[in-house]
Amino acid sequence: MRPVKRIEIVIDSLELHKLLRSLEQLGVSGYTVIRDAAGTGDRGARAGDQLSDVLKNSYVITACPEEQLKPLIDAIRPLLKRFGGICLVSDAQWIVH
Amino acid sequence: MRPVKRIEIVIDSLELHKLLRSLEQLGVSGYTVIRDAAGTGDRGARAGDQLSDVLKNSYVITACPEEQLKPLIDAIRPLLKRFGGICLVSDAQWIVH
Amino acid sequence: MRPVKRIEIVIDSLELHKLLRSLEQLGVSGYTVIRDAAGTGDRGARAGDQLSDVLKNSYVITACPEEQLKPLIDAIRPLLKRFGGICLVSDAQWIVH
Amino acid sequence: MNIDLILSNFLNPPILFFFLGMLAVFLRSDLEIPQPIAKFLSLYLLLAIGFKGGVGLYQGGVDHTVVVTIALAMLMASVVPLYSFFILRWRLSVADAAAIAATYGSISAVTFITATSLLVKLDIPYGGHMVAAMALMESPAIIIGVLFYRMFPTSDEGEGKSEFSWSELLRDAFFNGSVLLLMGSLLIGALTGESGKQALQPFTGDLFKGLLAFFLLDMGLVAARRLRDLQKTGIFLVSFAILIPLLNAMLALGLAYWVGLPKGDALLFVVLCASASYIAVPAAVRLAIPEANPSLYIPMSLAITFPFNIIVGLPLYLQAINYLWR
Amino acid sequence: MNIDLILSNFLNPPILFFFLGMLAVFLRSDLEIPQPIAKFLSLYLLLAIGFKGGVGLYQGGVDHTVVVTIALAMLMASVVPLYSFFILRWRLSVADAAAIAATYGSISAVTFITATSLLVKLDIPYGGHMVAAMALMESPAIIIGVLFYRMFPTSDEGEGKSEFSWSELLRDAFFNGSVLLLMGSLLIGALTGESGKQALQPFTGDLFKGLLAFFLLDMGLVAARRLRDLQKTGIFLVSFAILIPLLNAMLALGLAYWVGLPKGDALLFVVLCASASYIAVPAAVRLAIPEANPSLYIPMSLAITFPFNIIVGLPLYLQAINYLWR
Amino acid sequence: MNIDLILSNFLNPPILFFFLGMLAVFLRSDLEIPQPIAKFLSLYLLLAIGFKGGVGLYQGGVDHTVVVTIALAMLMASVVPLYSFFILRWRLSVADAAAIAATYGSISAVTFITATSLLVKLDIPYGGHMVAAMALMESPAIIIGVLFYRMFPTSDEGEGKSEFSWSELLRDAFFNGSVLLLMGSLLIGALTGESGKQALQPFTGDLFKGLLAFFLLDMGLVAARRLRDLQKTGIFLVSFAILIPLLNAMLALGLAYWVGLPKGDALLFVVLCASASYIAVPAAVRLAIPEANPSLYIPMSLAITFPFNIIVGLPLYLQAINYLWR
Ligand SMILES: Nc1ncnc2c1ncn2[C@@H]1O[C@H](COP(=O)(O)O)[C@@H](O)[C@H]1O
Ligand SMILES: Nc1ncnc2c1ncn2[C@@H]1O[C@H](COP(=O)(O)O)[C@@H](O)[C@H]1O
Ligand SMILES: Nc1ncnc2c1ncn2[C@@H]1O[C@H](COP(=O)(O)O)[C@@H](O)[C@H]1O
Ligand code: NA
Ligand code: NA
Ligand code: NA
Repeated sequence: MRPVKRIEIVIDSLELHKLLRSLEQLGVSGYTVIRDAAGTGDRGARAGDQLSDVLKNSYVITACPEEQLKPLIDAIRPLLKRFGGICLVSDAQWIVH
Repeated sequence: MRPVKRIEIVIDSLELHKLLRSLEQLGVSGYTVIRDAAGTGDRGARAGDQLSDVLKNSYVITACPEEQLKPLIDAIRPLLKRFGGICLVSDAQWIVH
Repeated sequence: MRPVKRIEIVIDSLELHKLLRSLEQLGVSGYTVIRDAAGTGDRGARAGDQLSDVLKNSYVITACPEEQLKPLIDAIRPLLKRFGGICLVSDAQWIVH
Repeated sequence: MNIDLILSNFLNPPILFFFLGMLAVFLRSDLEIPQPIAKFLSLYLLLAIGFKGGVGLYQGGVDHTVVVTIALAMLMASVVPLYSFFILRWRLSVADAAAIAATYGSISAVTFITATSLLVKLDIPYGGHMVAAMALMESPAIIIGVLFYRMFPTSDEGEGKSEFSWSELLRDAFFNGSVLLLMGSLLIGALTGESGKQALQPFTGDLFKGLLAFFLLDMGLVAARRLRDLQKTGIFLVSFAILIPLLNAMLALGLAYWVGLPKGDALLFVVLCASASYIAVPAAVRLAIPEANPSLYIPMSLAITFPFNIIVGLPLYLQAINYLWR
Repeated sequence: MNIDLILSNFLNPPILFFFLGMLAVFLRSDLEIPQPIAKFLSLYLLLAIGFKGGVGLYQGGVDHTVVVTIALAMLMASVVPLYSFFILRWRLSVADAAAIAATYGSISAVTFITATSLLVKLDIPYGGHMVAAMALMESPAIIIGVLFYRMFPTSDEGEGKSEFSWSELLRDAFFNGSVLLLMGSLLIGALTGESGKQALQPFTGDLFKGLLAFFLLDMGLVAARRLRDLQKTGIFLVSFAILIPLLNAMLALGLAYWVGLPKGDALLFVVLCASASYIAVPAAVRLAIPEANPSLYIPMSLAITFPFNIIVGLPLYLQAINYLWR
Repeated sequence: MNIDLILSNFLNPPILFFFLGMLAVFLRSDLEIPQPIAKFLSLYLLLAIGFKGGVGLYQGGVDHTVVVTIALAMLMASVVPLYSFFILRWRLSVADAAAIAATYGSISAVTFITATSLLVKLDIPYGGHMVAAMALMESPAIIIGVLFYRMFPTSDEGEGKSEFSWSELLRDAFFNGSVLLLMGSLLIGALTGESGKQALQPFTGDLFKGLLAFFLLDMGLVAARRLRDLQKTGIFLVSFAILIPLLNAMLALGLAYWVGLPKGDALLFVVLCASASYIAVPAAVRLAIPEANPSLYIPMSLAITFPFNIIVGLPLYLQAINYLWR
């Protein structure tokens, strides 16, 4: 078991690829994406627009060591500022296999 | 970074709208929903019934400040009692943008 | 509120049934599955192969009492070793209804 | 019993694909129909059968028999749940009895549709109003079942029951997706008549059998998967799931004979009464009778009554009709 | 106004299914079309109409009128967003004005397709090149809208604007799914001509009306759901969503009359100018004009302009054409 | 080489839509087919081709050539993985060699189906038993591949290999979705014959080309996306993915000529041997040979061999057959 930071992000689906790109650039060991997530927040309901994919969220989770946290957050924040979303950080134990 | 309570709920899809309504009434700043979640629990397998939507779960996550926790739980508990489900609360840091 | 261990697992969809079987054998009180999850990790991108279901992940979450944790991890580890994936453990409060 | 009849029902591609689906599950194959496709196909079938029925009404018009048939349909839809409930109470809790009674009082559109495809195969005509009858038979049983549940005392007299709104129930009963789509398409068919028929024929007509076959392939998969759940249900409910349809069929047969329905309408009427719901009712009952156990009423109608009706029932009922009506 | 026209538009099954969809939402029914099916249907419609258009070009060839029509189309697609923007600025922020201007400068394929189904019903011919015109009208408005947004100062002069790549925008404008599929199918139709038509006719031809009806059922659901969002938009935008299409239609009518387009082409041209986008534009604008509020431009085009055009607009425009062209 | 042949293959709408799909990816368009639709289409194609084959068997009956052809098919399906494995061992690990050998020993239904659509276009008949041959060619290679993997020592002699059940593998090989649906539909076609054909013709027959075109649009998208992964595979595997199909095709051509298969059957037989699996095999191999790297065997068959076969292979093989058979 190795202690890690568990970062979960909800972001506009249209912006997903940008988020993933910057995650990769920062060299996270990996991430998991759940594509379709509805939700509401300051920017109103985002039940997912059936026709265009506008207003649809994606849910991303990545586990990283403490020291990677800071740069990650700095990279994520502007994206969230621009298109809304949320980013939560919590502690977890990674079961290394 | 602001400390928040991270509340995740798994509930029968047919009841989802009731849960969301009470979340909104309690004035949470937002929530995220993942519509299709299978599962098993005391009430048996809920692999999602293909034909009717009975036996399908939805996964809801909302982050709220400590003080909102109590009223939220009081609102959620009866719903879970009636239709089953699960509610987990954990600590997280909200990256404010 | 009862303190529990919150175990989340990302595993190859083709292996999902094996994971769930061993969860049930270990007598967890329940679990929740989100079937379609993309991701990348040591084994490269797993965006989900459209035609065969190869390269698709599933996301599983289960909450269990502290004492169940150890046997669960021992059961999960070999599966992850063989087909990749990730397992995170964190602390949570279960709202008993 | 007439062997040709069994064969011509059995050699109907839709039925064979249903078997293929069940086989796939028994062989533990990974064959699977994506859920959105299954949903689409069931919507398509409702739309198509509704539209056909509407065009039929447009052509045939509304006469005396139409009114009588629909009256009978409503009658059966309200009587069946009554006696079903009291039979079930013999062994089950109020909640479960009420839920299952509602299930068997209501109807299965796919069984009805499979019956029409057999009629078409045998060139036996049927009236478009039978579709209206079907649509009207879906809801009453739900109401009655819930009434029973609320009239009789049950273990949970707390929130479970209090937290309930009639308006919501009525909406679920009368405006649920399948009823609305059926009725709407029926209306559209009746409004647009010939020109409408021409426009949609390739979609609602020509494709019908093919998409029905594809859907029954999925039904086979779903039904076979549910079979497992039956171990828990016990012999009482399993036999109920076969005997009650037969009883309902006999009553319906008598009524149909008595008022002298034409053969085709008679078969469809019998099939409607014999069939049990696994779409509209579960969704409504799950909310209105939360105490009832879904893993009882869903497998019963889906894994026993549905296959029984389309495989054994159809030829049996038709055989009886051929015998009486000659 | 000619009552037959209204009726023959109204009694078009697709239109009726659109109403059924809206009704379902008003009755708070749980009727729902799975999203992948909705996506598939919209792709199908683009493929089918594109292919038809291509075959039409193959048969009709490219002559003088074709060139003129397409030139006019491009013209209107660039002029409409211009004046729309300045009208909107009167009340809205630069970002919102630019986004809505782009929305109304671009087109709605489904409105176009519904118009063709009316023309077919009335045996009025139309040229395959109109499909090319439609495809070419989708993109310019997007570019112009974004140009406005970037030319005029806005509240957010920070990252929001800097973080932007023209190449990405141009790709979203000209190579987005719908434009590409339309153009591609058009080309394939023009390349394969008769033989291709024969091969695909049952799919792209015979099924067309049925699948259009099914898709409009979904559009009815979606549009009605969006109606709620309109409470916030206010009267100015609601009336804009009805009056601007009429204005655009009048201009288009004049141009079509002036160059003497044949009836069918004229109607389609008018409908294109009167329609507003709710697929290509929102997706592009969301990224290029992040400041703009999507819950303004999406409901306006989807919940007001689209229903207005297919229900009131179509017969109205055709009526006017019949009047002028005789 | 005969230019008409190339053209009439190239101007086949399905092929053109395949190109459109690839183009969309190269232009980085957001064109996308929802996954459930792709699954549905591939199921449909298997059902339709299986059913057609069955009806063909019903009409043609089972004679000497049928038996011979199927015997040859089984033979090639077992020989190809043999020599492929040893060629691959020259550069690859046992696991990867075994997985790729299985991939190329097995077949691609869509390649087969595209070939039939070309034959139909050129009015060249083919026997329904070829579908049976295809179904029977899917599985053997999987078994052989896994046998190799388990016979030869590999890096991971631990859990990886021990944790393995033959029963599971055999099920995956013989009862996987595609094999079962093919075989089942074949049987249903053979059982229901003419009447069944009539009933399903609009679905399994008329729509076939259209839905194939739509599916190939998706295949184009998927194949082009996979092209990226090839950078890692290296020149050896890339050339393998083109040369081995040609080698297999030559052998098949020889056998077909030797036993004197009719033209149509010959082409289909050649195409089957030249094609590689990207559905059944990956799913089975992923579990049975976990050490093998999926981003080798999937892109090879999907992004190189499949396009090569339907674009270059088809006319080439047919050309050779026309040359030899005259
Ligand atoms: N408090 C919250 N808890 C969970 N998810 C949230 C919360 N606030 C916002 N979200 C998610 O983030 C998306 C964008 O939020 P916003 O930018 O505030 O509109 C919403 O659609 C939700 O899916
Ligand atoms: N221990 C658990 N961990 C994760 N999810 C659970 C757990 N128990 C129940 N669930 C979820 O809650 C749903 C309803 O649970 P129940 O009411 O116990 O049947 C199940 O279908 C699961 O999706
Ligand atoms: N650091 C991580 N954070 C979140 N998910 C991960 C992480 N690493 C791997 N995964 C998930 O686990 C799957 C398999 O990982 P791997 O075995 O490392 O290829 C990936 O496709 C991801 O979905
Ligand atoms: Na009944
Ligand atoms: Na316009
Ligand atoms: Na092969």
